[in-house]
Amino acid sequence: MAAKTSTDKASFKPRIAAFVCNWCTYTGADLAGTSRLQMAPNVRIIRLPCTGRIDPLFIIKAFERGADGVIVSGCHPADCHYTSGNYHARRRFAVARDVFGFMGIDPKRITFSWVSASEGGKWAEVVNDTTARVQELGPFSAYREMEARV
Amino acid sequence: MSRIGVFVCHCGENIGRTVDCAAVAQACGELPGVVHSIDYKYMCSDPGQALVKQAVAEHKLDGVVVAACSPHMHEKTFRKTVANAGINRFLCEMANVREHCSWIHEDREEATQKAIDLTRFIVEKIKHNVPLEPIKIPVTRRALVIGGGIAGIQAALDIADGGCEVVLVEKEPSIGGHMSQLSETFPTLDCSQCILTPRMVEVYQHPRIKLMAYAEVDKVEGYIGNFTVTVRQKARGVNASLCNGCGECQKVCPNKKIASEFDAGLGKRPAIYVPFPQAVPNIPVIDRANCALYKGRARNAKKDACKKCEEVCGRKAIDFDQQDTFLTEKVGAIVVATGYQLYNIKKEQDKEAISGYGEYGYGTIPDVIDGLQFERLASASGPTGGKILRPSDGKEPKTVVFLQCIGSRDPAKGIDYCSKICCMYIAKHTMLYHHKVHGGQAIVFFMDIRAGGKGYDEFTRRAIEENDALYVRGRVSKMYRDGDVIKVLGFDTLSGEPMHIDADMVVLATAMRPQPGIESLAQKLSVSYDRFGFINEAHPKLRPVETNTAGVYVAGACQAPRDIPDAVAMASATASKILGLFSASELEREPLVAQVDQGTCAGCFHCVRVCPYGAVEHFEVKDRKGNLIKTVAQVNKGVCQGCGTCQANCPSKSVELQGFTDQQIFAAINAF
Amino acid sequence: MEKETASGESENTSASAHHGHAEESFRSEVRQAIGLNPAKCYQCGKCSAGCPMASEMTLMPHEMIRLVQLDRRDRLMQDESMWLCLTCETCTARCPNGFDPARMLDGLREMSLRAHGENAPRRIQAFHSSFLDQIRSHGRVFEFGLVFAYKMRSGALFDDVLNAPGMYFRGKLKLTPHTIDGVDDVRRIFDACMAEEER
Amino acid sequence: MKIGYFPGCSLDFSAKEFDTSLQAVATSAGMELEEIKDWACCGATSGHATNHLLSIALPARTLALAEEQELERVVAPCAACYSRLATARHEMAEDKKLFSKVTGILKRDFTNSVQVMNIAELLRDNLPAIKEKVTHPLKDLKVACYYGCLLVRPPKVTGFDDTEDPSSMEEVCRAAGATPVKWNKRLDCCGGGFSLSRTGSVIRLGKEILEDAQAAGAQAVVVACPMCHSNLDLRQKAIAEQTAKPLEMPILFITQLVGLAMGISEQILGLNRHFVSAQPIIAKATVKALPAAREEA
Ligand SMILES: Cc1cc2nc3c(=O)[nH]c(=O)nc-3n(C[C@H](O)[C@H](O)[C@H](O)COP(=O)(O)OP(=O)(O)OC[C@H]3O[C@@H](n4cnc5c(N)ncnc54)[C@H](O)[C@@H]3O)c2cc1C
Ligand SMILES: Cc1cc2nc3c(=O)[nH]c(=O)nc-3n(C[C@H](O)[C@H](O)[C@H](O)COP(=O)(O)OP(=O)(O)OC[C@H]3O[C@@H](n4cnc5c(N)ncnc54)[C@H](O)[C@@H]3O)c2cc1C
Ligand code: SF4
Ligand code: SF4
Ligand code: SF4
Ligand code: SF4
Ligand code: SF4
Ligand code: SF4
Ligand code: SF4
Ligand code: SF4
Repeated sequence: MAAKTSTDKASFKPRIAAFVCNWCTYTGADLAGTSRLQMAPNVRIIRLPCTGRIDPLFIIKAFERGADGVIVSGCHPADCHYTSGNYHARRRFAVARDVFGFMGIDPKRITFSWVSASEGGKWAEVVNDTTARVQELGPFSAYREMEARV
Repeated sequence: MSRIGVFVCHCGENIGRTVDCAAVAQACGELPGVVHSIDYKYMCSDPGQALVKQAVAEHKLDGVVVAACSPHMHEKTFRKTVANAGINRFLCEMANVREHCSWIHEDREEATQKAIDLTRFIVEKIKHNVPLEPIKIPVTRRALVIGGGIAGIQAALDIADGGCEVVLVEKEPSIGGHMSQLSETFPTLDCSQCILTPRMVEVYQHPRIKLMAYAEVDKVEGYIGNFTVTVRQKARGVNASLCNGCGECQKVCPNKKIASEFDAGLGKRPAIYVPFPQAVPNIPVIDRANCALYKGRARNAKKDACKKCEEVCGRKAIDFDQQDTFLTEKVGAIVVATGYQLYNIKKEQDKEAISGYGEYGYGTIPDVIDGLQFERLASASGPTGGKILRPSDGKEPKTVVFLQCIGSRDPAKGIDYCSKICCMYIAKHTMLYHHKVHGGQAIVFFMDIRAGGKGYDEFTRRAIEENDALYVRGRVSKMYRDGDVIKVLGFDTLSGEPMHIDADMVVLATAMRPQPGIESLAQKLSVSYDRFGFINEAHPKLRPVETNTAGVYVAGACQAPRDIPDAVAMASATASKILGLFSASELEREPLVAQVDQGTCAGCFHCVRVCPYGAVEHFEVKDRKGNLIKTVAQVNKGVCQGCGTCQANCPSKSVELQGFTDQQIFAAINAF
Repeated sequence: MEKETASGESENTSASAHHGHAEESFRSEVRQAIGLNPAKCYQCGKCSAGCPMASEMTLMPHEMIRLVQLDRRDRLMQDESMWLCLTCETCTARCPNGFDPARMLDGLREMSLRAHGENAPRRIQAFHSSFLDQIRSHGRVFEFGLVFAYKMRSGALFDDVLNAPGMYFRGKLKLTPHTIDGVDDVRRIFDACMAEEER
Repeated sequence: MKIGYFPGCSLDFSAKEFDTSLQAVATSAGMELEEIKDWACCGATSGHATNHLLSIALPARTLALAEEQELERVVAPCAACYSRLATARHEMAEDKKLFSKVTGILKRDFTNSVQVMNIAELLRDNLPAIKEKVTHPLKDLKVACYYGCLLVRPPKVTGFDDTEDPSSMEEVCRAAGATPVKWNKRLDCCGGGFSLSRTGSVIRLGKEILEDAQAAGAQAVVVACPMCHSNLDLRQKAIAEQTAKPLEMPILFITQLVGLAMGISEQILGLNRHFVSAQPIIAKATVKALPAAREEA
């Protein structure tokens, strides 16, 4: 990561939650591990059976609990372990995008991607890119400020 | 749940080098509900596992978190360990601090902090875990095979030989499928009937195979291990238990001019008929649309127009009043092997997306035939006795043009895919033609020769090098009849020369398409199919003969264009899958399935719509008097695969996926 | 065909130079300008097999598309075959892969006019120019004027005998043009389209 | 219902007989044609051979004028005009960017809602009305219906009939009492716009077409396009120079054929304007004429 001019930003360590499916992306992340691919340490994975299981509320909740960014990742469109779970997920998230905006969450803080079980390298990229992007955006403080006010 | 044990593994140096394991154990020990937290060099080693067991007993643990490698690596191991220690397997979970942490980071401080976080999530989640019992499903050790082509025959024989019963349902009067129509077969050129007939007879005689020819699947209910299938036995007009196949009835039938399906329209058959002499079962059917008696009855004629067959039948087997009957069969697994049909170039097509070939006359030019018709001409048992004679005037064609990729690889006509087998059978046809017609010239218009397979390319080369077939690379633009010949306007893209040929006969290698009616069958079985109607396999590489519905398998040309070796290999693979499934009398499944709270379920059935497996059913809640109170959703545990899509889509949060409940996941997120 | 060997070598080098940069290649330029992906043609030759002008072309329709795929701009533009296309749409109607060769050739002619106008056969170009001039000046085509202007431009001075007197006496040839009221409107459209093309 | 009429440049003069015969047949069969006021040329081949945008914008102007006249449908009897109008309509409907570019150039309120028809389509759609007016059925007349290229191609633009096996012209001829023959070259191109610039090609193509029609036993070729007409009629003398025997094949506009069957006068139908005499056919029609042959106003 390139050093940022603002010291504030440079010292900021984003916290990113990743909701990933068990079959593709989780396994891809395992592969990144066995391949010893170094990546930004800011992402915390929460494992789910399928992206179809991911409720947009999980994402909002993660932001509420202090996440600065979120990654959602699962199987490639035609490769869903459950045939069509990720298709439903994609449709739901297309709608949810607007909701996130409405909830005051900059959609740039959320990464949707497809990482298959064999794409360890791609996973590392997703992690690094998202971290860099969120770093740039700065801390997600909207909810904390709101909470403080209420 | 409040008595949790945390076990942090060093994995030798693998974790310990970057993660301060002791610090992780220390931090987790301070979490509420954690009563025991230690680190150890190798958790999966025998002493490591012993540590867990001992701790369970000593600290009365009701939850175990192992912070170590990926759950894909050792979750099974540790779950077995806790089960041995006397607590439910599903009260043990792993935090992945190796693949997802120590191996991918260098900064010890950051890695340690991340390891603590990851472990904490799991600790919080496990507080909401509940004991689960594996689901046990009884298995009916009996299989249904739909379609009696070579694929269905092979599957039925392999399963039956493996010791299980099989019901084989074939919609035509005889089994055999398209292979029975072929003359000789690539790549070895052995006679199709000669190798097929013994297998058909074997099916007929097998003590564990129940053959239901002239029958169709009407309804399918249930799930893996427990299907109930209703089969419609179509009325033959002949009592199968009385008929001895003597064939007298066919001889006397006055309606002998009906185009024979078996001979692809080139031969004739009577109204009461067996499709071909080697038919299995060798019992005739009456084609009601063409029988004088039935036609008369349909017009309400007072007297039956003809009863010749009944009169001549010594066995009194003819039964004009026979009706369709329905039978139910209980089976544990199903094989779909319904095969293919050929694309027809006519204007009318059974699917709107597919159109015919106007530039080739929409099938109106005589002597433009398809591959199966050529097979019948080349077949010793065919209408010409194996002589290649053109249908219009019975002359021997001296120039035969073969057109490859007709319908196939032609998105403009509605089909994008390559039919895979036609390059081979056209090469075969040119060889057969070369052997049978001296001085004849075979000209093949092709785009590519696709002959991948053992001995396949050698085969096509033989057609070109030794059998004088002229291969021209290009598609034909137009064909029309001009007097006695068919004008073929083509182009050789290799030389840049136009090829205008006067052909005596043209053979079209038309595309392989799934059988008509495949979609409705697929819907009955809730298996998915592609836009052309081919049945989808569960995974193109790793689960090629399973479908996305557990217990339903697929073999042969109904899945994609397949030649005989492919079809047979798939069939045997389904048989071994099914025999594996049947090897136990009960199926055991992970209990990670969805469950509906019928108290709160609003009956919106979003879940039904999104479930990829059709696992959610409608359930009628009734009061004690039997009055319907409401209809709610219910998950069939035998069918659910645990993807959780239903849960994420339920507006009233009434369906929960065991092992990944909202409570569990929110607990983990809350620990963020 | 003879000149091919002469220019062949230099073209080869230019072709290979193009291959490295897909974005600036001839094929991508064609794709940009015409809106068709030349790679969609799988070279089956069905277009050429049915083309009524194939026997007069030195490059067949599918070969012209192939040259686009190979980035052989010069080889293609030096040939007059594209100008022999009648736009009868036979090829497009029958192309199995849903490509539109007729439209591609239209587009190539347009590109050729812009860059290498002199390669268009003189007569055909003369005809098109005369025709468009007619519309520009009157809003409609006035046939006598068209014939006259065409003959002037092509130099094909009454060699093919359009049977003008025959036409005249059958009332098929009018000697004075009719100019529509909205001719200014039409001129404006011309100018706008030409300007758009320049961009 | 009123139908917009776009005669196009040829019908304006060199194919005036197509115009007059069409008007007469339409009036007789109760179709109300309303000419698009101040229409301009469609651009024909030259337009799209040289400037794609122009080839869309010129016909678009005509379609916009039709909208201003509140016409829902426009008939373009010339196959080339029809093709240009229909293509422009199709491309603008498919490509929103192109559409907005064109409307920008036109500077008119334009919604691209006008339907474009050709003459074969128009007549086929009015068969019952035509049949009713047929008084001189052309019995024993064998005709070869010639579609040429642009009437039915490409399918996504035309779509009113089968591209490879159309039947509308045959249906119309049958309604007029004539017998359409089966022949092979009815969809082959006649050389279209190369009449002046590449006469040799036009002669070669015309020869193949006419010979095939003759071999199939046709006594006349029926066309629905002024370009086809002039390539086959005007050029027949040149074609004959390359054949053993002069072809003497009368080329009729489909509206002339229908007009004859309706008993409309030769004069109005403009049958005298052809290079190859249509007399043998006219004779057939008049022989069959009812005693009081109608003179159409
Ligand atoms: C012209 C031609 C030549 C060929 N030559 C060769 C060759 O030389 N070598 C080679 O290896 N392959 C060849 N093949 C391919 C070969 O025919 C197929 O690979 C093979 O027949 C596929 O077998 P199948 O059992 O999958 O399908 P099919 O043979 O089509 O059998 C399917 C069966 O299922 C039945 N059925 C369909 N729907 C239902 C239903 N709803 N309910 C009950 N029953 C149903 C059908 O009636 C049929 O009996 C050729 C194919 C063609 C077209
Ligand atoms: C460059 C390339 C790309 C490919 N890409 C694809 C693709 O994208 N998709 C695809 O579907 N296929 C692809 N394939 C094909 C794929 O690799 C093979 O289909 C597949 O690996 C075959 O699996 P196998 O188990 O039969 O053989 P192998 O993978 O070769 O496995 C055989 C195993 O047996 C072991 N072995 C050998 N002899 C002995 C012995 N005597 N005793 C004990 N063990 C022994 C070997 O060590 C080896 O582990 C590709 C192949 C190549 C070359
Ligand atoms: S449990 Fe996993 S991390 Fe620990 S020693 Fe075994 S393999 Fe290594
Ligand atoms: S005559 Fe009777 S016994 Fe013989 S085949 Fe016919 S039905 Fe069967
Ligand atoms: S009743 Fe007569 S027509 Fe019908 S099957 Fe029997 S013999 Fe044939
Ligand atoms: S197998 Fe050969 S003939 Fe058949 S579709 Fe494929 S390429 Fe064409
Ligand atoms: S989505 Fe929820 S509320 Fe709707 S039917 Fe299913 S379980 Fe019931
Ligand atoms: S978890 Fe998945 S498979 Fe199970 S019922 Fe829900 S949607 Fe269907
Ligand atoms: S017909 Fe289509 S795909 Fe075939 S060569 Fe011509 S343009 Fe290419
Ligand atoms: S449109 Fe042009 S290239 Fe296509 S078939 Fe007609 S003349 Fe040939």
